Amino acid sequence: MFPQSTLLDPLFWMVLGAIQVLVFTGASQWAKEYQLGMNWWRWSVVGFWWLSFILTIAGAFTLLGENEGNAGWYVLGFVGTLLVIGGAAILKVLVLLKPNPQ
Amino acid sequence: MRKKLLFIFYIVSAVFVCVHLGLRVNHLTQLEASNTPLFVATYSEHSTSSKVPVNDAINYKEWAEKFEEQTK
Amino acid sequence: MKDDAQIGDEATTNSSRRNFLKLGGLAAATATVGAGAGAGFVLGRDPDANIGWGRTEAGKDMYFNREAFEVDFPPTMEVVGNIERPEWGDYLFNRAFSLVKSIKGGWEPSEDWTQIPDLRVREYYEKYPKRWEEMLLSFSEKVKHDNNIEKHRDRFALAWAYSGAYSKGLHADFPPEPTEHPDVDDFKWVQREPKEFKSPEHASKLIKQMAFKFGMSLVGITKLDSNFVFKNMMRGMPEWGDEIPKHWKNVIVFGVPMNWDPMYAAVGYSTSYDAYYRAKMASGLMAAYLGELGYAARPQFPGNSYEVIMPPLAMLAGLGESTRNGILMTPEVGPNIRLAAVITNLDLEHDKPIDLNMKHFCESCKICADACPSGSISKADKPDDVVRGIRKYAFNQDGCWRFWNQGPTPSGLGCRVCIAVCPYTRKNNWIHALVKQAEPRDPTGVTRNALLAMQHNFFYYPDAESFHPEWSGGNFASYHQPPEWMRSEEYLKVEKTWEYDGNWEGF
Amino acid sequence: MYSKKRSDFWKKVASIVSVILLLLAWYGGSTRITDNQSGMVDQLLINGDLLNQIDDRLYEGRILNKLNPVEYIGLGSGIGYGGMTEVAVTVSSLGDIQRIAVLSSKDTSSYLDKVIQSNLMEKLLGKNIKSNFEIDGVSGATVSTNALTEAIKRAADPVRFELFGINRAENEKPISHFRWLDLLAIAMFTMAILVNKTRHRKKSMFNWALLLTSMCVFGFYSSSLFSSSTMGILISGAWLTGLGNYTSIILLSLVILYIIATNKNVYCNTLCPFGATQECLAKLGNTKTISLTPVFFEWFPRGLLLVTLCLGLYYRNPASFSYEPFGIMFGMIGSIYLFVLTTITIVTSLVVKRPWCRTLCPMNPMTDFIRFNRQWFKSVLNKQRLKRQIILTNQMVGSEVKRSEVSK
Repeated sequence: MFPQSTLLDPLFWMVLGAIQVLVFTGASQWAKEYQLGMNWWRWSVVGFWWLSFILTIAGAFTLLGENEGNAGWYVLGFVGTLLVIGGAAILKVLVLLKPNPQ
Repeated sequence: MRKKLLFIFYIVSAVFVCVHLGLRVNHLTQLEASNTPLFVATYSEHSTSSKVPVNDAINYKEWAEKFEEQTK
Repeated sequence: MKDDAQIGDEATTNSSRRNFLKLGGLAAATATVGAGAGAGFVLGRDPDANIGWGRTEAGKDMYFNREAFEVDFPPTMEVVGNIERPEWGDYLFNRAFSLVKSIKGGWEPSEDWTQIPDLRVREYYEKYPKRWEEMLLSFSEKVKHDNNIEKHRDRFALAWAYSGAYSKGLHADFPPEPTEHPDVDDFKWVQREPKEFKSPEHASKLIKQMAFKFGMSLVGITKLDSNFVFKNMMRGMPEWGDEIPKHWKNVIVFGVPMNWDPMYAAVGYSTSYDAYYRAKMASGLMAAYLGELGYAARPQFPGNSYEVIMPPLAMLAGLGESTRNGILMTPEVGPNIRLAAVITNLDLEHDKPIDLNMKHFCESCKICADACPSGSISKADKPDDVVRGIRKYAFNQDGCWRFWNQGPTPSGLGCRVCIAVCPYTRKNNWIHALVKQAEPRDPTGVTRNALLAMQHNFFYYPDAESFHPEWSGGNFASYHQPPEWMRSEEYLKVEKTWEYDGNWEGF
Repeated sequence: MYSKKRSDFWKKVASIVSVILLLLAWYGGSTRITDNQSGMVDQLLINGDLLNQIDDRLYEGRILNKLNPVEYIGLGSGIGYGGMTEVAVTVSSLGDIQRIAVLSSKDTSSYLDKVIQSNLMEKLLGKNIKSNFEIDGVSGATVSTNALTEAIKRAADPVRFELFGINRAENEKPISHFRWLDLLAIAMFTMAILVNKTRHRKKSMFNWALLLTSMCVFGFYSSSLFSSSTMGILISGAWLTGLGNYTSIILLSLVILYIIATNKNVYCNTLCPFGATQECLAKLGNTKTISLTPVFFEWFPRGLLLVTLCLGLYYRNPASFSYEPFGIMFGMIGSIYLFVLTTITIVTSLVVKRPWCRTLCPMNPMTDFIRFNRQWFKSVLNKQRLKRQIILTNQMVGSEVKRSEVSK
């Protein structure tokens, strides 16, 4: 976020990395509440989706930063929507594959 | 909560539709006012300006001087 | 046994912990999305992404690892006949200056190219008769340009100042133009015995580092291929046959990109002189460096001081490949590269050419051909011309030159639109670096087709006519709008009476 | 009872007013249409200075001191998606095409841009019109490409006849535009009727099958589903002079006839490709059906459809006023605003069931309009029949009384 500054830039990336831990612990808390029975491959699917979602947003705004107005919005709209649909599909699968409580 | 969501969706999509229609109207009015064809493709041997202008109007010596001085 | 109170507050701490995690997780997620958008935007705007001018002395600009793509022969240099060396008349500036001399001698140009006094120029137009009409047009267009250019000074004042500064720098006398026979002139900076290198590999490794220290972004070394040395053309020698000096063994080719923002705002706001100046200086410094070590050095530098054709040598040195608009395209900076070189007798280890699949990209892309204001770039699906035994895309030199004389630059020289609109001309931020690494490694061509589909549908390209200046049917359009430091209305007391036509910034 | 009566009254007023508005727009349009084509033709001269008209589709360009004309300009028109596309071709005296200009087009502008970007016309420049030239089309915008190529051929005919005396035109019969897709549309429609009628156990499964096939065929494959612009074309009568793509018009007229006949709208739940997309997305997220009750939300789409149809009539260009996300969804055709609209609709349809159908889709206003008028018309009919019966009974009673008096 602060590419020109030698101090703030590393700090920013460290903080961003740190809050990912909070994101995933929060997510596991939500998952526990809905008893989704999360195992390793479910977490990796969710993690992969989350990474591509953030990358898409970052990519679209990078294009905007480069003064490619049209390209930025179209990428955000096009890839963004596909990812949102993908996310909904993953959620549906997770809910369907819920282990039924004994 | 979903009702609110649908409400917001309604307003936002209505705005975009109206903006789209508004732009279409002024595009068509401009088109009509300008009374020029929608699109023209002109043949040119291999350069976009098709006519080769008559050259006698040029004072070549002056052109040569200016060219040499600019590229020296 | 815990009593109820303990269980009670344990439950409350548990539930509050759970709530904190749940809400904290949500907040962190939204913060990440915001941070991603912000970081992405800022990286797009980050000047550090502007590769060029030896940003880091370790030559980090040359970030593309070429080992995986080395081949023995450049794929875009397909030999179809016996290769002929280029003639004196094949070089556009030679023709232009010869015509100037004839006109000053009282010759009146006419539609009939057989009347051209200089035989060497006549031979060229015998091969390409249609192009003489373009050269004729360049005379009249230049006059129309000179009559109209001053009216737009308010708009382009800062751009012309920037270009003028580097143009004056370029005309400085370093490295000096050769004045004597190459056997003498190439050794003018040699004072002592040549110092022996441990091995050619050591020499090449050192020379490349020095090129980066002299400010170059890309450097490659190859054997001097005589096929690309001009015949009858040797600076400092009025008469020259087609022999090649014996000490011309190896050639060190290096280059630097033009400043990105003006280049993207071609034609009016762009200039080649900034990169020309830096490349010329580097060739002088390298020649002096080799001279100090006792080796011959013949600098080849921009403007108009060459004995060789640069792009093929750069391709042999593995810097990049040939493209549809006929200039070198590199993975780091695309066609936004200005080359210079030093020919030397020093034994050096040669680099190998590379194959980055650029051939297939150019075949299906055609964006430069559609955008070319003078329609000089071929729109064929495959290379459709054979020039001196090598298959390449047909390119109308004289049509391009004609638009140089129309273009809204003060000296009326240079266009650069094909460089600005090329999808490979991208700065070094993470999204383009990712794409440039992925595309050559994908044999199926799926990434290429996806990229091209996005390129054609999502990006805005002004049409070819609108790049023209107002006096020849355009509106000074440009691929990107000019950078802030070139907008005269931001700094000078001028009244803004023009509109920018180019990619909008998205907000 | 009281509000029902009052709202009926307002509805009657509204439907009459909208019909009047449409007629006014149509009338307004016809007065405004000056044949501005001739104004444009003189801009198309290249070498000639003097333009004089030989007949309504052929002009010639002359230079003062030259005996025979220097160049000819031919006008031609082709049948596009929304109606006529007019083209002018400037041909040199040797028969080489010097310039092609699209004078006017009734296709959606994005379709036209796609054809222009494919520089289909640049390939034609310089060709000689003596031999009938073949033009390879452009993927994605087939209807508009055929319109353009047809128009260029038609424009070249008079000039070819003038120069070489060859008349090559075999004029296009509208029927030849009939394609297998139109037959499929009729077949699918009848199946939709059947599926709606049966009480079969597996009815919803059949319904889903129909929805998915329609989404693939009429949506992604051919993007030939109808929209407000098709309604505009239908009422403007532009299809009388022939249309490039009949499928959407056929589908629309079948739907309207069925509503008139049985007061049931079969299209939305069984055939609409965009509806199908929203249904699939609804399956992904657990959605609930919600509808907005306030009056505004019911009347806004009606106003919107009315305005669009009026604009279509007034500018004689219904195809350029479609505001649905169908173009973007199934063909990436449309402005960036429609692109944003489509993205929002898709994302919302994960949470709310069929958001577009619940809000702005022009199908609802159209169906309500037809149903209301059908109802009104029927009630008027019944009233008359009742009156007639009353008169009959009175007469009978009257004659009874007379007969009884006579007999007394």
